[in-house]
Amino acid sequence: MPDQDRDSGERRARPAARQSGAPEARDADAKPSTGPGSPGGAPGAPSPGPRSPGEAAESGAGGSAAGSGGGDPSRSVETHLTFYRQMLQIRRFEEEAARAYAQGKIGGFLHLYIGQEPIAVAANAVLRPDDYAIETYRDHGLALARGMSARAAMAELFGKVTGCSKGLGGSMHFFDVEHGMLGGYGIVGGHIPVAAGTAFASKYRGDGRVTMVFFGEGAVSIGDFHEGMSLAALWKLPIVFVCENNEYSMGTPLSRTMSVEDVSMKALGYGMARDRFFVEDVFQVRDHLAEAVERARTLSEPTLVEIRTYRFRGHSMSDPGKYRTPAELEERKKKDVLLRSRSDIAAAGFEKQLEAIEAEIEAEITDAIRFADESPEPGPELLEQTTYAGPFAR
Amino acid sequence: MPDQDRDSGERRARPAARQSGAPEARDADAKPSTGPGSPGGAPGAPSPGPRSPGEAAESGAGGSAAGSGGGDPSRSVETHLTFYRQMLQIRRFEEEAARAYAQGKIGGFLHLYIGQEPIAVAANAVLRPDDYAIETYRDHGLALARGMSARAAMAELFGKVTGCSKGLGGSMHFFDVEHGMLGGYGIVGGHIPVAAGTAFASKYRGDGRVTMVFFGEGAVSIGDFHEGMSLAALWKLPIVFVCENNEYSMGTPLSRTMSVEDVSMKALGYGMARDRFFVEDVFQVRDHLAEAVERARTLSEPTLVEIRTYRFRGHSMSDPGKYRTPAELEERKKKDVLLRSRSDIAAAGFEKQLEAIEAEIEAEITDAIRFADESPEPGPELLEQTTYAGPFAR
Amino acid sequence: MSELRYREAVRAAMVEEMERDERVFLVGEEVGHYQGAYKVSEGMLERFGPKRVLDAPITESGFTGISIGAAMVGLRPIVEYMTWNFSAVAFDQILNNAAKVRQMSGGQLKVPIVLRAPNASARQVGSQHSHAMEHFYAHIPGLKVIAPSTPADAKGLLKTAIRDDDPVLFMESETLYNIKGEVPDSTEHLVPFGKAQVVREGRDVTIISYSRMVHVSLDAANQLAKEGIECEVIDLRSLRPLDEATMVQSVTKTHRAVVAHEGWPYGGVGAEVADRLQRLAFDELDAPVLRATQLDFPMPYNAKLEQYVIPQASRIIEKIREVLYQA
Amino acid sequence: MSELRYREAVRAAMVEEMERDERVFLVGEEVGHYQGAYKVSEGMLERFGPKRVLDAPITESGFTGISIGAAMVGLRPIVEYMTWNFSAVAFDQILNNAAKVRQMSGGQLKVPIVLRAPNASARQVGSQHSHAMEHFYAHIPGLKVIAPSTPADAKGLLKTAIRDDDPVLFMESETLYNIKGEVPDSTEHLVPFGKAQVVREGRDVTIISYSRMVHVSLDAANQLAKEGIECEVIDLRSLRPLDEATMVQSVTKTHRAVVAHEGWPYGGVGAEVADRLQRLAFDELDAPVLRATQLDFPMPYNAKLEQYVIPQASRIIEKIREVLYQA
Ligand SMILES: Cc1ncc(C[n+]2csc(CCOP(=O)(O)OP(=O)(O)O)c2C)c(N)n1
Ligand SMILES: Cc1ncc(C[n+]2csc(CCOP(=O)(O)OP(=O)(O)O)c2C)c(N)n1
Ligand SMILES: [Mg+2]
Ligand SMILES: [Mg+2]
Repeated sequence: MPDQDRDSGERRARPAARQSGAPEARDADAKPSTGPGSPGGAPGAPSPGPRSPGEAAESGAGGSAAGSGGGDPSRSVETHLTFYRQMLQIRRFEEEAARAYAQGKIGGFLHLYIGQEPIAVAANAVLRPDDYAIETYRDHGLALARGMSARAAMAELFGKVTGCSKGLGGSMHFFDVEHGMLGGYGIVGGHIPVAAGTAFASKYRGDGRVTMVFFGEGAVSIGDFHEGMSLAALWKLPIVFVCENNEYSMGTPLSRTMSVEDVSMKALGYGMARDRFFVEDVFQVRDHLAEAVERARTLSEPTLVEIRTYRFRGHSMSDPGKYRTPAELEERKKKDVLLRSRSDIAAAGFEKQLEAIEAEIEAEITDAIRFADESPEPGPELLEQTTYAGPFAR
Repeated sequence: MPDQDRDSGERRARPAARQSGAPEARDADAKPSTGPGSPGGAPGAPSPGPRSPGEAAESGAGGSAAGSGGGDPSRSVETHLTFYRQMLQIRRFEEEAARAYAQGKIGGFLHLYIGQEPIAVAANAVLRPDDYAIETYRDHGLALARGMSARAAMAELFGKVTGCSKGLGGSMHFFDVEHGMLGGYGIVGGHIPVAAGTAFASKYRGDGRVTMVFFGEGAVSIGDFHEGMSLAALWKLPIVFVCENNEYSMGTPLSRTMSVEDVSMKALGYGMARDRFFVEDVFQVRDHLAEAVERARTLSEPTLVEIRTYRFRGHSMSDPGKYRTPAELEERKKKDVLLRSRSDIAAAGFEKQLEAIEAEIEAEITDAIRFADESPEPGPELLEQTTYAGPFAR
Repeated sequence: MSELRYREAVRAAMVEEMERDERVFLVGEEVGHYQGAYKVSEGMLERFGPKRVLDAPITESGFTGISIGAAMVGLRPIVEYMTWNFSAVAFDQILNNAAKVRQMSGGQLKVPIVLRAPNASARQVGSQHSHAMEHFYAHIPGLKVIAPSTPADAKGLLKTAIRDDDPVLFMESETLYNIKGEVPDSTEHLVPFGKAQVVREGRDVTIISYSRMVHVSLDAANQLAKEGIECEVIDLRSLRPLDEATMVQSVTKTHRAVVAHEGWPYGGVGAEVADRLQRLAFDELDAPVLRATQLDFPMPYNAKLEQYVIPQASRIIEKIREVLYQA
Repeated sequence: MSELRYREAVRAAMVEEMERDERVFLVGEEVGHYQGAYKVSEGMLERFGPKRVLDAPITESGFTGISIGAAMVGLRPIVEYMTWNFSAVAFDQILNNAAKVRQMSGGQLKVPIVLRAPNASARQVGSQHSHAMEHFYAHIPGLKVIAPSTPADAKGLLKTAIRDDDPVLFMESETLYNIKGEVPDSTEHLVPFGKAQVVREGRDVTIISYSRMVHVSLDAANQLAKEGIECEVIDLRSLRPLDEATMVQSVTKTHRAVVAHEGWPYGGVGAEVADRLQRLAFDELDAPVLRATQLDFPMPYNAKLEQYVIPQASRIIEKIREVLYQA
């Protein structure tokens, strides 16, 4: 089994150049369970039933994740510390946001990213500052990873004018154009064609930018996913479709939302390159996404990347999460990538740097809360100018 | 090449029982170019570039189509004569409709089915009278094949109250509930979920009915196709999705509407059974569709069937068809299944029966025109009762 | 009579009708195992099983279309959208199939389907989740649009909707789900469509409203009563069909009207009511018909701004003073 | 000045603006190789190449979303729907992204996009293909809705739309594409939004209309002129923003108004106009504001019934007699 797990859990899209042919060509040499590097094996590889990342990890590049160096500079401890810092910032930001929500300082919906941090952090690591990133309503993690200040983020949650969207958007609508964060969107799937559009603009202008769009596995059945994929494949747009498959669409496990558990199989019908893996560590995520970004940047070809992950909190603050057992949750928390990174880095003898980072983050989040608390609220005068760019039309 | 053509042009879905497993299972034994019977070979088989049915025919079951008997009773001349009669009825009905349109007796859009007749006729042959069939706006052929009278059909085109939809629907909206014709719809893709709904009702009631829904290759990129397919596969609905791939979506060749020419590949992402072939003769179409209907009827499982065909007329009466060369059109007309059936049957020594049928059809269509001409128009009193079933809501 | 919450009244209507008619089923996101995003369908999966209470993936257009098809051949589907906002992705199914199949088929088919969900503003859920969708749907012939304000009407109107042979769009409100009210126990408690209700009598001005805004209107009326201004408050309950008689009768008495609803001012239900009143009661009106609506902006997240944009009792009072020429 | 058909005027606006601004491109079904389903974009593919004139598969929601995204980052897309009817499948993109992105982003982004297509009735194309979609879209703040009736306005308003920084929905008419009119040659012929035009002066009654119905209104006015009834005819041109001043000014003179538009009566643009007039010119009105619209039914195929359902000059005349109390 481990071998097969590795095949399916670690399936890699073929290098872009070879990937780009018609799907038939790609699959011409399909074999029962080909190893990484042959997407042809994709349909052939047995689908992993739902499994804990643990198994995947066992079969994964475990050791190399320590970042305690060895030869590979791209996995240096310095890099790992940077990733740890960003993941911790997101974790602590959201833990405090949850507290503030309980205190009534934040209203509406609050969807936490806790547990999925390595994805946003790894994604940012392979994107250029001027690339475009577009998210769902579960958008705090990506916004912070892209470089939005904790102050602007927390102030937005508090509905303050100093927030990233002037307090008009709230948790679901984090925008920071300057940092290539083109927003969080509330309609499932609705942002996918929009993301294909920013990629379209990059191709139109030849500006070399790549767009990365994120969505949950619950979005895969809706029409806009299909239309966005169809057009991106037909027009060869420089975009990476990242499906963060956290196994639940609100209270519904993926077995009840999809007839095929392997989301990446959808790419076959579009002749699109695809990748699929279970999250083990932040470097692994980065390396997979780097390949897809490279394909978009150099060949202007889209990729569908399915990342199996898990959210540790409810769908939103109002969700008690009765649909999953405490046991399942605990099992998954053992695989928390944030903790794994910490122990790997500590094991490599960098405890001091870790503690320094943790102290900084605490200060940063405390400051963000204070800033949000003390910031003024937006006034009615903002409403007209944010409804129309030009004169108001009534 | 002929061999490969046969693989892809004649690919058969595996018998339902084996088909029903997860796609991974299906593809586990995928090989470069497996013969018919292994959908696993689907992604493996080289895609046929757009080709004339001629090539396909060369590789096809040519001889067996004669229907000049041999052992196979299902291909008897009697059956063939029945099919010929139905195909001819559609052909002549539409030729006269085109004439009436030119005379201004028919208004609005008129989309002719000429060239695609064997599909509707074969479909009807494998459906029970009480099964549900649902079409696009190109719906004359299916309506007549299902048993709608030429009178009701022609009167509808003439906008008369004796028409199948009382003259309120017109060419695009042929309905004949009694004959299991649940309508022609004008919004591309919009009828696909509706068809999944009639299949849902059959499963809900356990009435053993099957739904067959037809759409063009141009509908495959739209959201409702994806949502209908997703739900039919997830809920295992007794439905057959028939994509009549006539190579053009209005003036756009499929190379410019889809990144993958093989529409049936879409089924992989849903784990749905699939089939794909180039039309050669009416028996071939019937046999392929019979397999899908059987799967729906006995296992309540959906199938996506892509049928490569060609329309001899413009998209609608207003389309001059400049986007294709006269040469291409002539080439295709040589493969007209209606003519092929006639010559096969004649060759088998049934010229008399053919002429008798032709005389009957002429009379039937002439009668239909007269009937339509003489029928009264619908009155305003119909408008309230066809807007609401209950009291009018204003 | 039993005291039920609005949420429970909606549930009771569904449960009673599903007990009564095998053809009725419920489909939507999280309606089953999760017990409903707003717990409206709590317990129904256990009671009726997965065949009649279906959890759907996020495919509003897909399961709306499926329900239309199922209704065409004899079933009586109830579709729950998590909120009406999400019906926007099913807009074509509602406009072009639900409302058209009957005429396209020359009357051969009917579409007995109920589409229901919470509508309009919730609390700080932002611009994409705060739409008052009735203003789009009431425009469409072939559809019926209902918007109850009390538990009793929620039950009685939903039962009528489920038994109705036409597509009925049923507008609930997240902010009303917890309100309590006396509800008739009878399984035959059916409230007819097209009958508005005078929920408060008054001689000076008529406030015409529906759904949540009926309560806000009553609040405004009570405040003005302290000044001796007596407002008559009409709960439309049904937006299409619209009860012209009750509105005209009231205005014939008060000679002044203010329409109060959520959603934007341009077009929509409020404009239609104003249009009908000036047309049907032109000589009775001593002042123009005014409207207290959401301001003409997308809904902002900030709590104070949201309250500023949503119509409040204060805005209704302001409009009433205007039609009384007290402004 | 040159005499152009409405179709050519629309094309001229697109060609001039594409020549002027590299960021402008056209996307839609059959706009390229097929030269446009209604030949509006004829020759544009040849002129600008496949990069700027894109044939799209049937994915209205997809290419509307793509255009919104492209506009967010600086391009200026023109989206052509084969007809406005098909925008129904893109409704969510228009409502939730085109109209909301600016506010959701706190004003960081704008969406300079033009959505254009023929709108309302054609000839016997049936219920699913005869929608007057402006009634849905004019309701939405964040959007602008334009509906020109002449070649000169079609060119001048479309050029303004393409240069506008907000989402503009541009309503053309299949039945107007062939009409001819004098059109200024200037590449700076820009007609401003929100300015209605009095296309016929009259003292007795004001007919307020737009798009194809302006011509029907003028026909009605000419018929009544024979009886000495002088109608003032206003071509709104722009539905959102709506030119209140011009309407009120005219009604202040005539004291009577009839609104004529395609599409259904419930809500929509006509109800909004009636609401504003009774509100802004209450004391000037000697009769209720009446409306001549499509009857409240889906559009039937039969030619006579279709003409019966569509608003005709005769229906406008009938309403005018009513407001003149001649009925
Ligand atoms: C079109 C639409 N339908 C329903 C909803 C309500 N809704 C918000 S999130 C969600 C679940 C999405 O799950 P998934 O895509 O897996 O993302 P996750 O929340 O797990 O990150 C639903 C049903 C919505 N926002 N949009
Ligand atoms: C949603 C939508 N968009 C556009 C149209 C206009 N339209 C009608 S038929 C058609 C082409 C469909 O081609 P295809 O699906 O291949 O079917 P065919 O006409 O070839 O049978 C188009 C674009 C429509 N009816 N619906
Ligand atoms: Mg999920
Ligand atoms: Mg086609």
